[in-house]
Amino acid sequence: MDMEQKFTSKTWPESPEKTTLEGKNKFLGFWLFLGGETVLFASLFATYLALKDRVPDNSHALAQDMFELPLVFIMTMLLLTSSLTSVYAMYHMKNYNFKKMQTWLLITVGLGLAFLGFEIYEFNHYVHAFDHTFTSSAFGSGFYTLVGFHGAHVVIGLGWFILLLIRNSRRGLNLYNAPKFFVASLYWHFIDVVWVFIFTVVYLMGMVG
Amino acid sequence: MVGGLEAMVIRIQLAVPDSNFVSAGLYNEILTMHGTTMIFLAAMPLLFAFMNAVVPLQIGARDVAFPFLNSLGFWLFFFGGIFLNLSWFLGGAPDAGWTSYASLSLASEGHGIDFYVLGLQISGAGTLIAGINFLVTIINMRAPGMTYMRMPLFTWSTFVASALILFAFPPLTVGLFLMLFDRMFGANFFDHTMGGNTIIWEHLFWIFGHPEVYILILPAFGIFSEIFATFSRKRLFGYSAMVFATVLIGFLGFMVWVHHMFTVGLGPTANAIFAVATMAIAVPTGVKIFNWMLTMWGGSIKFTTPMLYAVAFIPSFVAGGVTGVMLAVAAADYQYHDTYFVVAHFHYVIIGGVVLGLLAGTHFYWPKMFGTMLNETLGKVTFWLFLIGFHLTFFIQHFLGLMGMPRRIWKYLPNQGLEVGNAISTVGAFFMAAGVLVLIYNIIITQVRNERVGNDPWGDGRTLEWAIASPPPFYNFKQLPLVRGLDPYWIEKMEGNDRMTPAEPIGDIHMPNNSFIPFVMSLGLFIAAFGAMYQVDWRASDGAEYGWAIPVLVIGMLITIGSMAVRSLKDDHGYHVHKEDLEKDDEEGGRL
Amino acid sequence: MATTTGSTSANPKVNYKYRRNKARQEMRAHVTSFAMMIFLTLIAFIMVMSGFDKYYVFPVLLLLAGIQVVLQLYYFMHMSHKGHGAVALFLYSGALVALIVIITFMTIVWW
Amino acid sequence: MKNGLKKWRLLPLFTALAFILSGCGEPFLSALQPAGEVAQMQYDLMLLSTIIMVVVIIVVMIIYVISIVKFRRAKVGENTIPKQVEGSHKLEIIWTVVPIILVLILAVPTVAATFILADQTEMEAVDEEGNRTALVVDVRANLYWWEFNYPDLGIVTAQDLVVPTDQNVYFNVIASDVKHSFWIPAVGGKIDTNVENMNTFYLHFDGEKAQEADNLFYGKCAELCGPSHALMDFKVQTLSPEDFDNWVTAMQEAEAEPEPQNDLAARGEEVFGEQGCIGCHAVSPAQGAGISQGPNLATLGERSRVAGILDYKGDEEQHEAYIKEWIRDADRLKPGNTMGGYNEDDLSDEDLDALTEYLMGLKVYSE
Ligand code: HEA
Ligand code: HEA
Ligand code: HEC
Ligand code: CUA
Ligand SMILES: [Cu+2]
Repeated sequence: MDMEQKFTSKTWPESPEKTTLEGKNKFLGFWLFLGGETVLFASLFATYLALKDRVPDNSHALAQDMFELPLVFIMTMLLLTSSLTSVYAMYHMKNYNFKKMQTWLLITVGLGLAFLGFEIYEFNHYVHAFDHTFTSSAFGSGFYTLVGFHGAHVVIGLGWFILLLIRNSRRGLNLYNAPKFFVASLYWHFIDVVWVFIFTVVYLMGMVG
Repeated sequence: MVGGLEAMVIRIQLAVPDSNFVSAGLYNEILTMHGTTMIFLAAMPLLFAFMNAVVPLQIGARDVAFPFLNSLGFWLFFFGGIFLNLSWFLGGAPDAGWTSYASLSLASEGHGIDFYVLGLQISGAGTLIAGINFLVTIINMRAPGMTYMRMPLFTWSTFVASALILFAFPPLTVGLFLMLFDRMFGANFFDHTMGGNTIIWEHLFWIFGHPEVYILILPAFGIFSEIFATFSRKRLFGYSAMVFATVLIGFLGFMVWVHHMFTVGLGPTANAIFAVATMAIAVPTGVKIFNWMLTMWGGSIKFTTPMLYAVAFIPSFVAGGVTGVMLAVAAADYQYHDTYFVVAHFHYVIIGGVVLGLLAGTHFYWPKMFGTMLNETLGKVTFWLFLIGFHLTFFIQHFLGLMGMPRRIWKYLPNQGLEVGNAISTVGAFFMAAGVLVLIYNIIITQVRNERVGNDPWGDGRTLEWAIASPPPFYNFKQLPLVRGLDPYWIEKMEGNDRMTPAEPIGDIHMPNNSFIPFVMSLGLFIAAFGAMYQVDWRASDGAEYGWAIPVLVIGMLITIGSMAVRSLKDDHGYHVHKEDLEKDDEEGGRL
Repeated sequence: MATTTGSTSANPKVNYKYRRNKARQEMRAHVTSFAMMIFLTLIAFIMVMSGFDKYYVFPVLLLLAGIQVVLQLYYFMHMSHKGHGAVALFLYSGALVALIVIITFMTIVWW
Repeated sequence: MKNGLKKWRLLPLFTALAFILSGCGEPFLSALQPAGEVAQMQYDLMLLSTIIMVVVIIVVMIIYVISIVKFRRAKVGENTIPKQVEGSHKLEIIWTVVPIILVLILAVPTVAATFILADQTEMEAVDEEGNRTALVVDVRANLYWWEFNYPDLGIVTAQDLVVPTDQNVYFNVIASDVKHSFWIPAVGGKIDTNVENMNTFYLHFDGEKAQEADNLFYGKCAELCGPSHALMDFKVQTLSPEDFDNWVTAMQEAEAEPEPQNDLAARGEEVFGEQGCIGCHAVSPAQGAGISQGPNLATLGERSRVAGILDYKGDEEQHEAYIKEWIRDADRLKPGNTMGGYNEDDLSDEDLDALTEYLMGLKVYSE
């Protein structure tokens, strides 16, 4: 099958991400990878929970003293919304509407960048207001590693979207790149899933005690 | 091979009491590297090599699902291994045991542990990739008619082992990251004065470590299953029970890791739960053992070299397995733990299981992979030398352990009743080494003589791989075969056919291009690892911080990320092997 | 909606109109689940801000998070579609391992 | 082939040999010669599990040998095609259920013993005056040496652990640098000395068995802890309860600054101060618990070994020689230890003689 075959919105297959064998493999392989990532983040969560509030002495700030819930709440909203916008993008991908897909992906990227900006601000705040750094305590190491790993995933997700957008800006959709867009959006949803737990376990439960 | 050499040094050092063949620090480096190399750089990759060569053939696929990732996995693993071994030349190898327990590994001076952490991180990424690749291959690429319950057992065990890789390697990755951050970036995960906790490392390591031993043994079980069926001329007894047992072992493998930590002081409740869970694994493993024996029962057994290994495997592995169950008796493990009893246990299961499996697989699949037969007489010589040596070396170690010999000791002092046992053990190791030398000789003369063989050189082949040429053409199957049941080739043979019924007409075959990028990506990480390591001053043996380190770290990462970007920017549609060429291949007599 | 013309696409298996329709319906489900996610997050947030007792809050928080994840997986990531058998198997196995890891770390890493 | 078969038939025999051999090893070191309740319990578990395992091996061997003898191709004919049986439900159920039963037989005593050995309630018991009735020892593991602190008695020793026989002794163990593991094979299984927490367990030293071992058991470090992990031995002196009380009294009455016995020793004491030995080593049995950087030397003159490994076998001269060798060459004797050696430039031969004389005189109980 010719990969760069041109389609119309009517000839475009129903599940373009799974029409070719390569696409099918990519789709499945990526899901499996997400299964592995689940365990990866679980290990990080577990480590964080074991080290939460473990500090060398009393002068060090604890979770309850620091976390800025309203700020984190806004971040959560941003990321949740970006998850929806990427669903929109996939909706248009399946309808073979490249322009709209691009637009929604761009919005997704924008929301992701905003999230990242808040996160950087947040970290900066903890470091300066509370001397809560990566090296100041085991608590700090655990916190920044867990949340930072998530942040790194956001960065990678954004980079991936941007790369795909640039690369394919001229050539439109075809069966070669459709699976790529699809898989990237799966990744983005997964990042959101992880964040739901970070918000709940680290921030909300951290504030309660 | 390097791992084997290290083992010989260990045994020479321990041959006599109070020996000074190697120094204390060097001994710890050797023993760490022996364990690490054998597990990560010998046993696992060799098994992967068989999986790679055999699994696509067994399920009737043209290739693995992701050829690109396949080569990426290989190069990552390759550079990880090189990096780890460079430690010998760059200021000292890791010296905290293959388990690298946190308090000692943080206290360890020089860069040894850094080599361990970064090397395993890189090669571990390669392993994870390989695991995903096999899973997708097996799920998506089976030939028409090849249902899950018709897959050969080696494919099944590859499947389960790959699933274990998928879930077991992430905890190791995290553990290594934590150690990396602690050692190289000032984090405090394992520093108890800063609130850290070393037990976290132990858990993460063993959550990985225990499934890891099943990652090693399951494919070996798979190889043996093929061999028993082939050389008994009989269908595998209780096939579906075998499949179920394989899956169950994989599943239980995740619930028992604390049996390595009975003496840590986790409390009687945890110890009791994990003790019982561990013992439970004896049941599915027993099912397999009995099914193998019943496969031979009523069959027509031919004692070829691979079959000899398979036959020797049963008592050897059962002996190792039952000592495993003894170790699972938590209260008694307080006595066994960290003694030579444990060393004896795991060499019995690893050598009696995994290494015998590798050696059996080598003889069994050599003709398929290279088109020549290893010499059977020499093969049998290797077998006997290795087997006798193996029992001689490790049987006595059970008693050494119970007589009070801890493991990982550089020397033992005289007059503690440990001399005789150790001497015997060392003699045994020389037998094994001799066996391996004969094998190497065998391989060399076989390749020099280069006598080609046909597609089913053992005459009793049952599964798809024996239906095509040895070695197979690079596109494996010209036409995908139609699978009509378990042991498809056997079915066709019994009906008097000499080849598989094709499931498709001859057509063009789509093949991927070879790519240079995986190599560059792995190289980038390799370079970055040096940067990460040398940017810390307080560890360096000469106390220096290297100005070039950070830039090197950055450059390395850029190379990797850059080549990833190139990969996704450059379209790679592969190429086609045309129908006409395929037919020409055929006429030239590539087949049968 | 009355006419289902036979002339749909070059790919005869696919009925274009029907597909469009289904996609639109799905989109509605997406928006609803998004609204629910926002709502659940809000509840969780308010619960914490208003300072209930932790033994009461924790289970509810985890439940809310659980629901959100299911929504993400089944609606946004399409796990409700068919052909996700292997996917579900591996994701749940992963989740199981994840759970075991977290439980042990919360019970037998202490001091 | 024949040879091979014989070899395998021998395997159960080997295992039977296990029982004969079980009396083997040295009584002061071997877990196969249990010298106390704890070790006995563990030994019994080993026996039980070994018996089950031997049964398993025998069953496997019977089926195994029959099938490889009876169904060789040479015997059944080159061209026979065996019947392709699928399996047998009955057989499969048997070999699932029987192992489950065997495992259960093993699991019950395992769980019971695990809980019994973790039972620490007696440790907290107090008499009418609120004093603890059980003997408690705080063990601190350091790079290659052991400190034993008796918190209720105000006594510290190092390298040689002194315990009374025929009663439970409770241990609180911790490590001060990296992880080690506390193990007295003949008396009971080990427990790790972690860096971040205190582990607690108990042992019981049997009076009669102790005599067979000359009242001196070997203890070992069972966790890789660095280059000299292999040499991190300690010794356990067992005393009858009365003798133990005497020992306690002697230790408690020992003066804070031991009086040098002669001029040479007096000079030695000076050197001890000048060289900074005093910075790491306490010389009175009440000092330095939990904090000192080197072993307490108050009882050095009566220890069974120098530095836990140099066995002078009761020979005074050898004892002196070893002390000197240690001070000169600590680095070579135990690579990686924190004391390091003192060569001629640091410490003249005369000073070394004086120092040794002084150290040899550090005795409390045997005086
Ligand atoms: C291939 C590798 C491999 C395999 C397959 C196994 C298999 C098993 N292992 Fe082993 N193990 C290791 C590799 C392996 N192990 C390594 C490398 C270490 C040390 C790591 C380190 O510290 O460096 C170790 C350490 C180790 C320990 C920790 C010891 C300690 O450090 O204190 C324990 C404790 O429970 C254990 C148990 C078991 C058990 C119960 C099995 C079971 O799976 C065995 C099951 C098999 C059988 C039981 C035989 C066949 C069954 C029958 C014939 C049925 C009837 C049987 C009965 C009813 C009993 N192993
Ligand atoms: C795969 C794993 C593996 C293998 C094969 C071996 C093989 C051997 N090991 Fe290994 N050993 C370990 C894994 C392994 N070991 C581990 C994990 C440890 C613990 C380390 C630690 O404490 O941290 C250990 C520790 C260990 C000790 C204890 C050290 C100590 O605690 O102080 C000793 C001592 O006798 C020892 C001896 C030997 C010997 C004599 C062999 C001989 O069998 C070697 C002879 C073999 C060869 C010379 C070559 C091997 C052949 C192949 C791999 C197959 C070849 C296949 C093809 C060519 C296709 N080993
Ligand atoms: C940096 C601290 C330090 C200093 C200074 C030091 N030591 Fe030590 N010493 C140790 C340690 C630690 C050990 C235990 C080593 C081991 O067994 O691994 C030890 C062991 C010993 C032992 C053997 C103890 C035994 O129980 O058998 C003797 C004797 C000894 N030191 C004497 C001296 C003398 C004499 C000096 C001064 C000249 C000295 N030490 C200075 C740390 C020190
Ligand atoms: Cu201390 Cu080994
Ligand atoms: Cu294990």
